[in-house]
Amino acid sequence: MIKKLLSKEKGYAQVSVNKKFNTKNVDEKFWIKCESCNSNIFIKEVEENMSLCPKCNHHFKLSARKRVNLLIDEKTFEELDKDLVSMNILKFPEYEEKLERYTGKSKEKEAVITGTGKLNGIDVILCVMNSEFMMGSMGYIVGEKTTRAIENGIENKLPVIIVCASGGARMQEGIISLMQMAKTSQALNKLSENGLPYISILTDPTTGGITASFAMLGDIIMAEPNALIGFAGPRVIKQTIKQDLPEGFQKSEFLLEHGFLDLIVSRKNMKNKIHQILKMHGY
Amino acid sequence: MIKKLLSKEKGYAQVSVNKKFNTKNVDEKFWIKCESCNSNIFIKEVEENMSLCPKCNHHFKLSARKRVNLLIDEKTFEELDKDLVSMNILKFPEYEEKLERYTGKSKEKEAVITGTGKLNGIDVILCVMNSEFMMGSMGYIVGEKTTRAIENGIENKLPVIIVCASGGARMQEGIISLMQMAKTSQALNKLSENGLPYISILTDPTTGGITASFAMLGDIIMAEPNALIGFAGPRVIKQTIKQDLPEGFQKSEFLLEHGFLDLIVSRKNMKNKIHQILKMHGY
Amino acid sequence: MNSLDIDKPIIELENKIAEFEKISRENNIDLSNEINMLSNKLVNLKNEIYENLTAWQKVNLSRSGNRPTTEDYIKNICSEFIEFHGDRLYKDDKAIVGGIGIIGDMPVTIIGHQKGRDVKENIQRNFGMPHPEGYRKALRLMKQAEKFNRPIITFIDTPGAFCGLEAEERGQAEAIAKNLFEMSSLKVPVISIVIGEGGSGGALGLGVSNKVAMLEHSIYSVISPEGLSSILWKDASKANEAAEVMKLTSSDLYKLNIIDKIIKEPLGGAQKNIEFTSDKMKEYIIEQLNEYVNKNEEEIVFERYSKFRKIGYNL
Amino acid sequence: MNSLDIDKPIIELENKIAEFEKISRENNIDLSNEINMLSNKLVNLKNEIYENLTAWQKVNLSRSGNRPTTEDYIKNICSEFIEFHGDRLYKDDKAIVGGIGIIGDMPVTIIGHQKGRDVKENIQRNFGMPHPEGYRKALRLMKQAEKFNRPIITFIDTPGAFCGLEAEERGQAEAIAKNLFEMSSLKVPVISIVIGEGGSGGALGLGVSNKVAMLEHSIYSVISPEGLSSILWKDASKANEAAEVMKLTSSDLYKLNIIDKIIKEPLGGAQKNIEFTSDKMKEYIIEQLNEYVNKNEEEIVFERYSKFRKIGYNL
Ligand SMILES: [Zn+2]
Ligand SMILES: [Zn+2]
Repeated sequence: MIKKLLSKEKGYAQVSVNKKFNTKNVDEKFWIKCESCNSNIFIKEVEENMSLCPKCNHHFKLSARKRVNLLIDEKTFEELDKDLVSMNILKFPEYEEKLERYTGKSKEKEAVITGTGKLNGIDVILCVMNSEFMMGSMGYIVGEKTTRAIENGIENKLPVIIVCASGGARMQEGIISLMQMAKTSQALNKLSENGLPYISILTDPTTGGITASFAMLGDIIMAEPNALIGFAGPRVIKQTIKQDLPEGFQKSEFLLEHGFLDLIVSRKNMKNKIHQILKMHGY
Repeated sequence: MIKKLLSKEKGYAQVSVNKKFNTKNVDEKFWIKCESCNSNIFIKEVEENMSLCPKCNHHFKLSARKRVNLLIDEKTFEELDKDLVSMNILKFPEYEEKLERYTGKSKEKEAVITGTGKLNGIDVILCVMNSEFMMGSMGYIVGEKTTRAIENGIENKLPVIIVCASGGARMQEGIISLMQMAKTSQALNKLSENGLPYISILTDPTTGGITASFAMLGDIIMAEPNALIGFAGPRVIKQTIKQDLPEGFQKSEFLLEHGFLDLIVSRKNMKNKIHQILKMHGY
Repeated sequence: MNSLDIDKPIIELENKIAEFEKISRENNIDLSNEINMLSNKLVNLKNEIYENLTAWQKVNLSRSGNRPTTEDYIKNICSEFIEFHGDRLYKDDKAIVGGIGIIGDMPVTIIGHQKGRDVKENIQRNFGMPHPEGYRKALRLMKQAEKFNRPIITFIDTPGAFCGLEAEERGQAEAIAKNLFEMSSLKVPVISIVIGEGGSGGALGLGVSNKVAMLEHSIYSVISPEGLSSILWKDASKANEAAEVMKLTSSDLYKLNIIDKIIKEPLGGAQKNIEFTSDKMKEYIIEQLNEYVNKNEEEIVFERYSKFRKIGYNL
Repeated sequence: MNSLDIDKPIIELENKIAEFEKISRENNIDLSNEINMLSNKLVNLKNEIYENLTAWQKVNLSRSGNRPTTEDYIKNICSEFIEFHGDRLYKDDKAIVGGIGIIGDMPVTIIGHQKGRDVKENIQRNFGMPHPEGYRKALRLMKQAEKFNRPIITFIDTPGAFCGLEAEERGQAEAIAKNLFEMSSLKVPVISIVIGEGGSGGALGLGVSNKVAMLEHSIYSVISPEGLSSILWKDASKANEAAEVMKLTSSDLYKLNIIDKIIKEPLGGAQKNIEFTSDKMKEYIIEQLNEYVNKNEEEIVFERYSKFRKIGYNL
């Protein structure tokens, strides 16, 4: 508490880096306060450190594009279906505007990046969700791109890796969004019947329809430390049970204990750990 | 309490019918006290009523031979392997004597009766365990007869029904007894792969190695009301946790609630219920 | 506005007619002209109201306490039914019922969300909101059906999977995901009928099917209208407005090619004449099952896969 | 009598030799004759004691706190290992560990009971007594191995499945039964090694395998000697007598045709030289795995089936 007060006096930025990264003010401030260890750290230092706190290894959110670069060998990533964009099928009010706004802000056209690439020399299919694009919600383009990527894996006998980061369904696409859960899950079933491995990687946050579909279907499921992972969000559960949630509820470590994760892997070890698992599967 | 005291004054038999049926004194007494409703009832009336209490429908133990007659159409039961008897493979002290004693007492050679017969006209394989023979423990003959019966079902494409009643493994056969769990379970796996239905019927008591093998492997698992069903016996659990067990723990109704039974069926409806299920499976 | 509100003008008119009849009878006055006129008006009123229900009115109708439930339809469409309990893992979840029934002369596995028909039963049934063990029971029974080559009928009627602490602890997400995954390769035909509320992933967990039908006044949506309005507009009271933009009625979803069939309800909703509704439903099921008799496993799996594959493909 | 008692005369003699050596050194006296004599005596004593362990001594040796555990062997026989957690249903049971390891150059799935190596870890590991979720994790990993065509190695080391309230509630019996059932049709070879205590159904739940080997001083039995003596003789203190009649040592079980191989331990038990034991174990596993490379799925399943089918068949 005293530390916090002191830091306030010094006039350091008080917002979390997550929020910070999404605002246009990023470049105006140099310092940030880590939400885990309360240290004051250079934003630049965080950015250059895979968005990890250099003091306590806290995992800040990482943009999808940076994640691709982190996992895939340089210059080997070939993006698939990068021009697919959502249409407003339900004529939902203000959906187009929202899409435009997020496209401008995130410089991405949708909430998932899919493609092929090499991971320490091994050919893989990689899908990375982008929580900066409409909360990483699954519209039909997210479902379609992910499904096509899985189908690509089946066709070319490649392992599939999906990095999840999502708030759930995309409300503006209603039932069409819901059905993407079935579409992606059945594609993974086909992948499975073809004997190909699927590694699911859960990052902060993985909730809603994503968790209740491909996030939980990995042959091997790993998560970054301290990520929020759940079906219903904490706010909704709190409303339902009218009680405070226990400490650590729905965090990676909680899910590991409850049997839903194979392992928790720090971002720094992620690429090597995936590589090791793929090797063990004969790649 | 008062009722109990009164009945004591009247000098009625105080032992449960279970024990009673196993002693040579059965014919010397006419009355028995139902352990469920405390009514004083004619032993003869219980016997003529499928060993059910005529007042409260309490399910007393039923001998295997009577169970066969209850489930199988008259004169259609053909017993299999009825002359198989256990040898003392481990040279376990006093095992032969024990076998002889139980054979004399129960008029059966082992703790299971197996055979083919018609159930309301439908050909079935029926195995009935006999808790009167060495607590219905599974020695290698029980395992062997049951396995052969299942194999007979596979060969002749017949549904298999096993009525369980057992205290568990047969100590005198050591590891050989334990291995019967694997032997019977793998036979049921083969039956399953042949697409044939297996109905498991749990009666009081079904515990130990039987529960941890064929009892819990039914496509459909039914139990008689209020039967004790568990892996470890209540006494052992009590020793482990050093607490009293909750009311109704390990009873049929408890298992139904906890998801391990498909349905509880009264002895009176048992044959018809099995028949209905078999019909629904195309027999 | 709840379902009673929808019926209010109708009930008023019905009362008026009853009053006129009483007056006529007791005072021996001929009011047959007036009564006839009112009766005609009643028919028109009913048509007008029920044929032009707003989305929000349908939401309320789909949720109304007297709407028939899974068990009611089972009773009406099956000559025999045996309920099977339990997931063989943790619990028997009473928010989902399942078992084998005979429809026509065909044995089928039937699984459905089960709401309560009074407060006590609703507590027992958790208002039709399953825990993970409900989905796992459903999957167990589906695998059993597949083994014995029985078609599967599912009834969808849930506000959603339960959002509680224990449901999360025991893997609500995993349970639903697993069902989507496993249902997609079942070798027997699966027919789903939304009979009331089709709420989100909790509904879809029983809905990866060869055919998806909806009762006329049922709904199917990614979130509740209340949920949507509170997320988008920070205001749960705008649920009725939300309902209108959500495309959650059977006719909306039919137009969107999400469902295959709308099963007609009697005027005023299924509860007015459950036999009528059940007959229509039974007819549809038997017609569908007869179609699958001649299809092989591969065709069945392929059909189901294609159905969901194309949602958001050819757009 | 515990494992320390077994070692007592040996330790006394070792101390004596050390003392003589000290005296010799400090006083510059030649005691080499005496020391040689004692050293020879020590070798003979060790041989005599360890080669003639009673069943009860082996029981104690198999349970002793310093006996190497599953994780110890994994560390010694695998060049790489990744542990995978959880049953995807309820919990990660720490009484069973599992994952993928590389033995030689072959990836295998390894699953084993895990006892603690101190009090704290023993509490965490529940003394190697799994709850149902342990068996369900094991089954999940076995199915995963089957999917990717990886052989399975299981290490058996448990007093038995846990006998508690929650274990019963969550279906201890069902979990074990399901494992026996599912293991019997796995399309990949399964090799089990009893490394310590093989206690009852809780051991067999990882033991329906193509090959079952035992470390020389491990035991495998239907019940603990204490349990047997208290059931049969109403006296738990006769456990040592019970052990003698039970036929639970590796040589007994080899003679009974229940196990396929006894893996030699160093004199005094595996803990005296874990590298030695691990090398023997690794040698055995690699030799077995090489055999299965040329067998197809049917042969593998048939071999396993026949193995258990014949126990109590040709008697
Ligand atoms: Zn930090
Ligand atoms: Zn009674």
